[in-house]
Amino acid sequence: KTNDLGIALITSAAGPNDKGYNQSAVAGLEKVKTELGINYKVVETSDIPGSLSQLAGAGYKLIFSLEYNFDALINGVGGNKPIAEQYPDTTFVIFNDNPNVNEDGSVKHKNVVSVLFDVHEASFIAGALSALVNENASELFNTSDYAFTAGDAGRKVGFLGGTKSNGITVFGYGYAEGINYIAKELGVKYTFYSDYNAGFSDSAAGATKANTYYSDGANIVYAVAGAVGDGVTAKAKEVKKLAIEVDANKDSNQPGYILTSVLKNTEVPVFEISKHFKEQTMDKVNGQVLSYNLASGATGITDLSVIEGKIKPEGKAKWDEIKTQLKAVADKIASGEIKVTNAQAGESFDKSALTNLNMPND
Amino acid sequence: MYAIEAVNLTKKYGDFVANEDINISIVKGEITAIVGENGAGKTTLMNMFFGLQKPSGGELRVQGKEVSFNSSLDAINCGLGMVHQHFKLVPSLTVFENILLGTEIKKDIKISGKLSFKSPIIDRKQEKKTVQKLIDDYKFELNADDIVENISIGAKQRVEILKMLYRNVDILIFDEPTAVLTPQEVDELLVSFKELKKQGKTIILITHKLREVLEVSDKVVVIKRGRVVGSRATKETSAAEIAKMMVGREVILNVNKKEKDACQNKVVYCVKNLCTENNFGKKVLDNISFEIKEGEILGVAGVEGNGQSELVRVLSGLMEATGGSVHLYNRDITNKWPAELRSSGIGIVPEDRYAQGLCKDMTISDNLIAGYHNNEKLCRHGLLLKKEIEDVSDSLIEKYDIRIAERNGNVSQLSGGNAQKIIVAREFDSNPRMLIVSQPTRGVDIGSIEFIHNKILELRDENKAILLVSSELSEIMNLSDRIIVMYKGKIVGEVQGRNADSEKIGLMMAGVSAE
Amino acid sequence: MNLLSNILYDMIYHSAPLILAVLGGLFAHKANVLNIGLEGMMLMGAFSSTLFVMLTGNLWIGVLLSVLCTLILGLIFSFFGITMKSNFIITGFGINIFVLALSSFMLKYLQMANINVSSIVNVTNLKINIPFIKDIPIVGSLLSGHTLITYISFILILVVSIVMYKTKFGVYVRVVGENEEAAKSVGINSTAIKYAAVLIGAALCALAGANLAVERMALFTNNMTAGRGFIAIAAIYCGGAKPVKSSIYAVIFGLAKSLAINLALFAGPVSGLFEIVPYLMIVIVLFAVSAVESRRTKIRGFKLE
Amino acid sequence: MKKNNTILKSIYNVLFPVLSALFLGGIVIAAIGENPFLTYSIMIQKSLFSVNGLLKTLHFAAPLILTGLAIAITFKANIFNMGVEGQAVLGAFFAGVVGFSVKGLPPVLHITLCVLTGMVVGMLFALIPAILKAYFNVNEMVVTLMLNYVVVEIVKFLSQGVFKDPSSGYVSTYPILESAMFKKIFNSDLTIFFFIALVVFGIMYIVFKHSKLGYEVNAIGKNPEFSEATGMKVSKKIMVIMLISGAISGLAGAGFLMSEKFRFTLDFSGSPGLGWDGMLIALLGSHNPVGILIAAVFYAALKTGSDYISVFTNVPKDIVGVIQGILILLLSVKFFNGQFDLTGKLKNMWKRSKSGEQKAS
Ligand SMILES: Nc1ncnc2c1ncn2[C@@H]1O[C@H](COP(=O)(O)OP(=O)(O)OP(=O)(O)O)[C@@H](O)[C@H]1O
Ligand SMILES: Nc1ncnc2c1ncn2[C@@H]1O[C@H](COP(=O)(O)OP(=O)(O)OP(=O)(O)O)[C@@H](O)[C@H]1O
Ligand SMILES: [Mg+2]
Ligand SMILES: [Mg+2]
Repeated sequence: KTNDLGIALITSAAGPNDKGYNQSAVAGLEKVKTELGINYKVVETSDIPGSLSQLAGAGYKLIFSLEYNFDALINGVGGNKPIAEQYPDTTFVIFNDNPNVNEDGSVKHKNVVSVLFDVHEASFIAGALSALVNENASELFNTSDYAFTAGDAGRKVGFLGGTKSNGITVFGYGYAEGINYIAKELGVKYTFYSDYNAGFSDSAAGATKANTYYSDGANIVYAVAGAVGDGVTAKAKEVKKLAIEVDANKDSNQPGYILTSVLKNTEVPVFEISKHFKEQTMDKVNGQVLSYNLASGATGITDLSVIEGKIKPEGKAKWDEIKTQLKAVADKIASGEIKVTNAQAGESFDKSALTNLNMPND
Repeated sequence: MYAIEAVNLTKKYGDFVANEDINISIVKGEITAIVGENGAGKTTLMNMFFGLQKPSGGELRVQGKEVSFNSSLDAINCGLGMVHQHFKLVPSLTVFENILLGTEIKKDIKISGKLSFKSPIIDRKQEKKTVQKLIDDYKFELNADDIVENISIGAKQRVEILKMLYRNVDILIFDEPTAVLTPQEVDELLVSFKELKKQGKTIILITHKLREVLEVSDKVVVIKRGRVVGSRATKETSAAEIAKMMVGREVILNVNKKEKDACQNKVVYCVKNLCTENNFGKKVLDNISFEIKEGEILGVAGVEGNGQSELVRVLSGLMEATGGSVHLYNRDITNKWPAELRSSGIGIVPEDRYAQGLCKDMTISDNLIAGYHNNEKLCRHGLLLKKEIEDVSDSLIEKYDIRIAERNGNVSQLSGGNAQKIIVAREFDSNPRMLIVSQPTRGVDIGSIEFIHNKILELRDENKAILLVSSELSEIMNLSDRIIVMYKGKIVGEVQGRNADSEKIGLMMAGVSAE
Repeated sequence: MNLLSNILYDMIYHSAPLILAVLGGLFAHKANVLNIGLEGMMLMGAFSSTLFVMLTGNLWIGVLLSVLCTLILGLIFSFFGITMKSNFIITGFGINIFVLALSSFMLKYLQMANINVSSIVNVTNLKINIPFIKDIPIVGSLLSGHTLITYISFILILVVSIVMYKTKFGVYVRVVGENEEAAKSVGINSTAIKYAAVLIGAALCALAGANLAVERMALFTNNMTAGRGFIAIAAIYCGGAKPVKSSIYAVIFGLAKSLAINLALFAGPVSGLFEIVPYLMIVIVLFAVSAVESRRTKIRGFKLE
Repeated sequence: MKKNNTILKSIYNVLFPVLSALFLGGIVIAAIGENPFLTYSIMIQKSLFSVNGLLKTLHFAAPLILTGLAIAITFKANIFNMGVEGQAVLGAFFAGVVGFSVKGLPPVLHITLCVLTGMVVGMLFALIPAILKAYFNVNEMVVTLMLNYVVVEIVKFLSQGVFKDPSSGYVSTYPILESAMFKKIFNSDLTIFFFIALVVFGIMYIVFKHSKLGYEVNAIGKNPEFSEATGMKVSKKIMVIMLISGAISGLAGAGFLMSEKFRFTLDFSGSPGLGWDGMLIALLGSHNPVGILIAAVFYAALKTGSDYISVFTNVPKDIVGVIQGILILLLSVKFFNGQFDLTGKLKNMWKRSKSGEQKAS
């Protein structure tokens, strides 16, 4: 049953205005409020376990927690019972990880829901797109708008990650595999530069890092590093090359210089789970792992409408061809014909399998 | 009309009254000497004259007008200048920059012919020339170019004096300007005073040296415990009378030393071929060798800046020797750190009271136990014994007649003489085998000088070995059994204290060899 | 060749804001006012410059307003630290925490994740390419293609040296720092001098922030100064607050940072450890310098700094 | 009588800034359309006037007391050790490593081992600036500031590499074992760690107030030249002081990990970090152990309170940062004694206006 309190959401450190991951979750709750009439409460805190028990203790029956911090919730710490066990009537929804399983694979807490996004697949598509665009850049874009490095010297891409965690490498590995896939098809070799120490705040340093890639010939740099990404896209505009953003659709931040954004749309699961909450069908999701794949719309790449504005008329045909190719790739992923490494699910990544990709920094 | 007139001027620090109902009239064009024991309140009074302290009561008139100074700038604008007892110099600047501080000379920028204007850039060449001329005019031993950090204390004092003379003020206040000058320099300064007086300037002179008072002043004012206790025309008084007014009893102005022959005694302290260099690689100690026997005072005479300071620094472990050796009763203590020197029985009264001897911001009792706080009497299992420390410091305060306003107050509240007595009490009472005493009575009043001198002699009579370094030649001659003279880092001569001839020592100090 | 050019270019890039903060901070340092708030002041410069560029639509008006804003911050610091005689370190920290909170609060209030003014400011056009020089290899990337404030920062090294050592104001700043009593006794208004010293620092920190944010990236992101203020403080200390020497330390840091970033490309999996290089470099250089100095002096022990 | 007066003054000195900061913050809160009174009452009530809140406050105060003390002992000796943050983080990291890698120990032993590891590692870190300062006269402030960054990068490298928990989606080491955890008391947040912090506080109180070392620290801080001249062996004391500081900070980090975080993550120390908070606390407590204790509890209350604010009101958390900034600015001034004497000034004004009246009449 619902009460006046409604639903609570604990944001990650980036805060509710991050134009991405958190903000779209909040947007989901806003939608819940207007469409389903349930109140919500957004909490920003540095003490996740404390706030979880605060909120549950205050009577919230559905709590989303966007930060990685599960020990107290799932396993209990310092001899205390797990928070999930202390508040059995409250459902806790956690993201990006599934710690809610015992060694034998059984579910630990019935009142915990894990939400996973198949961003590795979305990244794969972004990788395929990158390689295709890079190969056909001169055909697609006006040379006056961009300063792409042509030929073999330009068969390079960069990846900037905030930290080296599974939550970040999952993007990088998927992206690498996507590039390799196209490179192999075309019989060319690519170099993949990566740096997983960009942090999440020093956008100036991120910009110079990206610049080392761009000036070494890379035409596209993909940043999965919070605010550092803004530095990268600013640099892309400056050097007239391309960048890829992440989480929300940020394509219009530097229109024409952001090729696409890899989406991790928290709005979708937030709304869906809240709907179950409203309809009192929580037992359908309780204890479950909800995986959102390309088809769900919760992950994928943007509709490319912003970059499309830069395609010159003569290149339209090629552009459509590329989009068709991407669609085919997506279908193959869906059908299981293409298997993308999911680092977040603990799958290990084998770079030697990528025959057409050189990864010097991994 | 008087130059300065104080009417019932009072200064209180909390409950403590430093100046009480002071009434003084400084006659224009005269030299007025103000004397009094350490802590009598002379400096406090001058600070009020000069706008550095605000009176708690009473009135101050300058040139007949009542004034209320908010800062020394107001005082400067009224034609006052002051030479401070504790230097107000900037170590990293040169001599000329210090002298011209606040009145810098700026470069003219000439744009063809007559058109010229002041640039914001300082004209250092011009400044240097100006100051060098000033130095030459007053015949001071000083180099306009030197960095103040590197010059001797005496030279610093000269800079302070020039700083004021340059400003061309009408009323000049000197707070103990001669404490660190050599006898010759003192004479020069006194001549300048007379010269300035001729030019119509008014001078207030604070000093502990009665010779100077008698020589230059027109009038003497005696202050005791914050009150004016006497005022005389100089012509009508004598050193003995002034001393008596100051201290409240007869003072023996010349120490009375029993002659003793230490020749046969055991050697306590032996320095051989000691050498060291300063930061610029210059040799400041050059093959220094001497011995001190039990019951002997060895005096080191010399003009400031000829290596005495470095000698004491090296011997007290605060500077490294580059060569030579030091032995205490045959034990090698060369280049040992102060802690080891102390534990081997060497007591040290350092030259710079507030840098090495005392910690201004600690309490009196904390200062009285410093370096001896390890004693098992005062410290057990790493914990200090409060009660015992209080007892020890109370007894030292009593025994050495240290005058304090507040028992738990900080040393910074003490007058210089009493601060010095804290060091003396601490070092003398620790029963050392050997004592290094540097400038023990600089800026100390005559009563305390007498006291400290007697204590030094007492220790000698207890068979201690004592190294006495002082720029005050009379002090050296009065106390020492044997005197060595330093010049440019070397020992240039040695004389017996008994038949010491000040003329001869003076010549050696000036670098003219004895032979 | 290309790599070397990049390293040199990035060295200048990373040095410039540090040099500005160093030059600004050393006035206060010389005046004996330890200003830990450089970081906050820089952040204020970065934040307010982008904010005002967004609001006014003009780059230089925005920068000017941001200097004003940061001066207000400097006034707050001075008022507390100098007039009210507070503990400088706490005040400085207060400034840092306050600006960080204020900027993120404002962003939240404006419902923005960052401030992006790239539609107003075209950073490519702000780069000044010097004719002829730009075509010389190596030297070209060292001297040409930087932004106005970057050039200003290097020119200011000279200007600050002159102000510090050749003018009355500079002398007074040093005097006030070394011996305030001496300054007062000759009638120098030490409070005014200290205020001025702090305010110069604030103004230059504002420029540093603007350089970092608007001029280079047309962008403000939360906490984007990322500790540069503290690096500047370290450089000031290392160089004994001498304009040229301290700036050299800033450049050393810039070089190390540039090396770390540019060489990480070839570092393979340990590239993460390259981030240590700039910090270690400062420690090692300082150690070498201090060790040589301490060997030279025969005086033992420590003095109150 | 006099003593009473000074105590009263120091209470005013704290009360005045707190009230002013709350007042200014209240204006901002009201300006964004929230109720400042409600906000504050929640903040205070939840962090100090409820059992659970109070225990939580004390729990978070524990590491702050320690870092505060660690800073104070060095600052008091005039050694600007900014490395407490790094010492705490490094201590925590290796305590964590021992906490998950050493298996099969009984809790008491395991906890002791972890705590000792943290302390030793903290000391080892502090040893670098200590040696550089004591024997080469290298500025310790620069070295510690820089080494903090180095520590951040090193623990990042290690926790992304050898010690990484591969099952975790973010950068983290493995969680420590049950046997290495400080147990929560009565299901509250409090653990034994708080009492360990209190014991350290007691020891440091004695060190500061009654010990030979405390005396020497004081002397060195006020005049190192004098201290050397009177035989206090300043270099050695610098080493000792830094090592103590390192040990206490290492303990702070280890304890925080073992009582609150239970695994090392990159945001372990929070923002601005245990060490930096400790520095403010040491300064606010005027390097005085009792002052530090009070400041730490107060600061922890502020932090806990701010977490409750966002749970129970719509005031954004950043407001608390703004209030904190203002508060720290105001707290840096001693309004009622010390050099800026507000009461004295007011009294003088009062006197002057009165005497003016008298003259007029
Ligand atoms: N700020 C202060 N607080 C408390 N007591 C003070 C303060 N300043 C000076 N005193 C005390 O006032 C007294 C007078 O000091 P003053 O400096 O005037 O002495 P003095 O006559 O100059 O002595 P000396 O001959 O040693 O120079 C001293 O006992 C000193 O301790
Ligand atoms: N504001 C103050 N607070 C505390 N003590 C003070 C203050 N001003 C002066 N004193 C102290 O009063 C004493 C007298 O000051 P002064 O400068 O005259 O030294 P002094 O007694 O003349 O020293 P000496 O005679 O040995 O040269 C000094 O010990 C000084 O430290
Ligand atoms: Mg005096
Ligand atoms: Mg005197």
